[in-house]
Amino acid sequence: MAFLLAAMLLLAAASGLAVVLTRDPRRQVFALAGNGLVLTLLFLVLQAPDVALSELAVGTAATPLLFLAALAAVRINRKRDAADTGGPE
Amino acid sequence: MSVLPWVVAAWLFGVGVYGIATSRNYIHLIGCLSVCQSATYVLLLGIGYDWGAGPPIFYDHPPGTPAVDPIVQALVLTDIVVGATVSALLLAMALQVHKREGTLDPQEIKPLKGQ
Amino acid sequence: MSPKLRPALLALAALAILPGFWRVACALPGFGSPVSPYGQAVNALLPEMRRVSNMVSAINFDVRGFDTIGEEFMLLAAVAGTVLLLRGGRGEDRADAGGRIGGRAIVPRADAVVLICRICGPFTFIFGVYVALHAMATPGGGFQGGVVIASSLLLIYLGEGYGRWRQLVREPVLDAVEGAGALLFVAAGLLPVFLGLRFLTNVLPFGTAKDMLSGGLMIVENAGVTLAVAGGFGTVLLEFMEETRATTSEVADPDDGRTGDRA
Amino acid sequence: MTLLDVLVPFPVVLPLAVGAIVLALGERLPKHAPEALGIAAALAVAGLSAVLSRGALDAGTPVYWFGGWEPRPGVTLGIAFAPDPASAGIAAFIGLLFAAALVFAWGFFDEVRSTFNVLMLLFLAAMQGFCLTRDLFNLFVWFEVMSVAAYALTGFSLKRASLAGALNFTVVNSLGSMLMLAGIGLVYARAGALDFEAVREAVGRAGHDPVIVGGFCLVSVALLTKAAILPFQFWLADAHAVAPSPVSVIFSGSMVPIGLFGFAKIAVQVFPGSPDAGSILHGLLFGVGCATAVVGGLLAWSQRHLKRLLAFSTIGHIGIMLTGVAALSPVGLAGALAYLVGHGLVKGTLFMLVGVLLAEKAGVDELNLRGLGRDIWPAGVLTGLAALLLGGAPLGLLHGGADLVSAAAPDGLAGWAMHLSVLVGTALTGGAVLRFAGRVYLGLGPDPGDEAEAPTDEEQEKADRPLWLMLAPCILLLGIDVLVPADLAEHMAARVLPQFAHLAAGSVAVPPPTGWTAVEPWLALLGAVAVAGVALFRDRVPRILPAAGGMFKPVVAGLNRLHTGVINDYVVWMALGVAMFAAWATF
Repeated sequence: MAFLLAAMLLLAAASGLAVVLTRDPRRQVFALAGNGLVLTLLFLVLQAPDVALSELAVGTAATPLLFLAALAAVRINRKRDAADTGGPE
Repeated sequence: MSVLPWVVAAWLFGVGVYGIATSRNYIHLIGCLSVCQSATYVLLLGIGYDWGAGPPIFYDHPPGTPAVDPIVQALVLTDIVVGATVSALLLAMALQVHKREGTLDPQEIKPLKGQ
Repeated sequence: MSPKLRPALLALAALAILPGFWRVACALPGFGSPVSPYGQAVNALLPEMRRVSNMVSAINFDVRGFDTIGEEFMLLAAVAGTVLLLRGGRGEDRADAGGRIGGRAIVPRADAVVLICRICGPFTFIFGVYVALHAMATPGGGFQGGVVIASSLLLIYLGEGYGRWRQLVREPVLDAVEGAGALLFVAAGLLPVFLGLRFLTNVLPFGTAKDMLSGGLMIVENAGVTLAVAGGFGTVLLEFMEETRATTSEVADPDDGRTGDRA
Repeated sequence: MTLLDVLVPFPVVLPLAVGAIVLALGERLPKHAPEALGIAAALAVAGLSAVLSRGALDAGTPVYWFGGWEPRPGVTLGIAFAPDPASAGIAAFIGLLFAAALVFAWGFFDEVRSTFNVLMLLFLAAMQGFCLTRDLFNLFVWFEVMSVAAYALTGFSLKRASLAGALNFTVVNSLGSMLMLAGIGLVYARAGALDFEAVREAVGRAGHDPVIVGGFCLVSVALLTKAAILPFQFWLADAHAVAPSPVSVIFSGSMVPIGLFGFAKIAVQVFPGSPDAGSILHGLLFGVGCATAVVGGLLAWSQRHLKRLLAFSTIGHIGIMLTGVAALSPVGLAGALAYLVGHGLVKGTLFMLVGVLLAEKAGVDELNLRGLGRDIWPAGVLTGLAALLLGGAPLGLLHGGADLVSAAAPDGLAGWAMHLSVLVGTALTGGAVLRFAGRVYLGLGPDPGDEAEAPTDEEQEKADRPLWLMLAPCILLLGIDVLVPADLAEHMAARVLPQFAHLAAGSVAVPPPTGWTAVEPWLALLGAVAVAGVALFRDRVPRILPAAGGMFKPVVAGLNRLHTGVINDYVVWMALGVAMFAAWATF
């Protein structure tokens, strides 16, 4: 149990670092979802199934979805601007 | 092992702050902020953990079985809502900034002209 | 501040914080040996007092139910804020087409995707309701269930396309569901006040442990949270999806040569 | 259960319920119904809290356990509200300020209909909960609700400046909230409780304990970030300068000050037993308060954008309040609380007057508006009066508070440092507003000619609102501040504070006035008038005066340059601020 816990904690630390170091937001979304998944598992090991379920719904699904929607909207804006100014950005 | 969770929590917060301080894209920055937020989850759940105790749900185990601290879990549930709501608000702001300014770089979007 | 100075100052700050952090870390009760009399008292007293088996739900809806009211209204504030910040569009000037990216048309959905979404959508919805309903006995509850229900609305979007989705999922309805959920929670708190008791006192019969309908007033509060979260997250998802739509003016533009999204 | 007990949850529950109803009915309500409901709810909340405050004064502080979860032997289970006279009094003042701001905003937000009113109602409820609660995590919850509503309101106008300001505000304050939660976690790890009373006992038992000190530092950082104390103040000017005026009224008048109020409450109700927390408060934060007062004054003085000017002046005044709290004397604490209310009344008025300019003249830039305010002279009269009050005029509640803060100054060098920084902060902020009023409403000062364009975007707020409707709440707030006799603050200090700070009744004695207390307000006022006069009549005063002022220019310019508006920088400053706490606590 101790080994599993330590491994999950270190994995959480690493996946948090990965989110920060993934500077391209489009890739970062996946790092973020991965981080959410790691945290979900960590919370399960920490005997917190309620929190794990929340993190699964919010951290792994809802929040990354919002990020994806925001990124899509940003790309559409960019396209629109490019059309307005008559050239790519 | 006995200090590992605290170290991990501090690490997550520190790494997130480093990401925010060096970020050149607001959407990336919001992702870093949620890393900081996850530090508080780890800290709180770590505080309530008990070796050898089960989850604080007495469905399969009868009441009286050793269980971890349910208070911190309730706090973390609220905390997760906080994280999600703040992320949604920030993303909405970032979107609008991009619509108006065509950029997401915090160093180009300033409250005052000519700063 | 120059880009190089920032990490340097951060490192300096970290250096100054480190000794203090280490002292705190060493002084904290070692990991895995909690001392909280509060948590142990809840574990010892609540199953008997409230006949529920999920202690986290018992705390969220009864012992510290007042926090959860605050949490619900925090969500309400965030949703109102997102609506305020993303105002505009909301279906009025949104075209039926998706915005296109870099001249690339969005590929029409395959029939298989539609089929999968049509099957998964209702299933997800029911799963959300299930998670919400079993709050008192097993892990889960109104919050988690509400988020899952809101996500199932998104599957309708993927399956049915934008036009149908807008017909099915309407903003005023979501607002009403969200507001009504929050009101239900407040009403649950006020009921005991009319009976001369403290706000949020659990006055309904507790039922039997491990039963779906155990916990008395908590069931009502849980239902309120489910509605508020489903309505709230639904609105936020809707608002963000709106942002990814092209505007009517763009589609009307003949040069825009629309293809793609067949919705 | 007495009738008073029944009322305790309603300052929070009432606006929440009205907010949910407005949201659920949405567009189905008649046109002005959300606004009318909002004003009615705010007034009702002000009345309820005032009744609670009065009742607690007569019958002792009631403790209201939600859900009937009274403490059991050895363990506190539930959440309690404890509306002591001071907390409920502050809550009543907040209700009044909201009512005034909502009247001022009548017709402002037609564009977004009910959404604005829903947010304001939740904002109000959250502040009430924040003031009345007796539970650490419940405090955090209301703190967060307050923040979330504030973040969204800041970005309302969707212009570049307001979105950038809102982003900075949100990121900095969210980081603060996370630190607060971490701090609460540390306290919980040691005390095993969240109720103020229970934690206070545990803190007293723990003595010198790094965990408790760490928790105190983290919670303090969050509250002082909200209160915009150096070096956590960077977000404030960006956010206040761009929020819609009715929202700025609430921000400067109540949100920022109650950050400090929350800090004071935590310090005296939760951590009085920790010697290390006391040393941080009395040592580090005393100095930080003095520095904040001076820096806020200098920065306010150097602005030409009135909203930014007022924003920085708020920082200066919060610094003065912090010195009152950090003096660790009941008198100083009482002074800070009276100052908080007086400052909120005056500053709220000033932000409404800014709104009048934005609606009528489409701008708030001092140089661009020179002489243009003559036709709305009633606003000019009110601005001048508010400037004098801010500058220390010995009149009303604000002055009463300042007097008590000054009376709490410690002996020796530290005391003189405090007097001097309070004096400088007061004179500079009052002088800056006075200068603005002279230039805009009287057309004084040299003609700037075609001087560089204003450094901000074009801004205008909804114009077709009647002037009298906007000025009426200004007159009300300013009138309350002026008409409160100055000795009321003293009187209240003795009666209200014991329940707030857990002191024996009658133990708060206000020291007799010294020569200095009689002179100080006049000195500050003289300074304010002189500072404004030198700026406006540069050509007609002896050359030496503007030259002497010019010596500070590099310092002020340097301070202004630090406010880059870039969130990356602000986060670094925040980390340095935390490091400052850590270093003080460790070494």
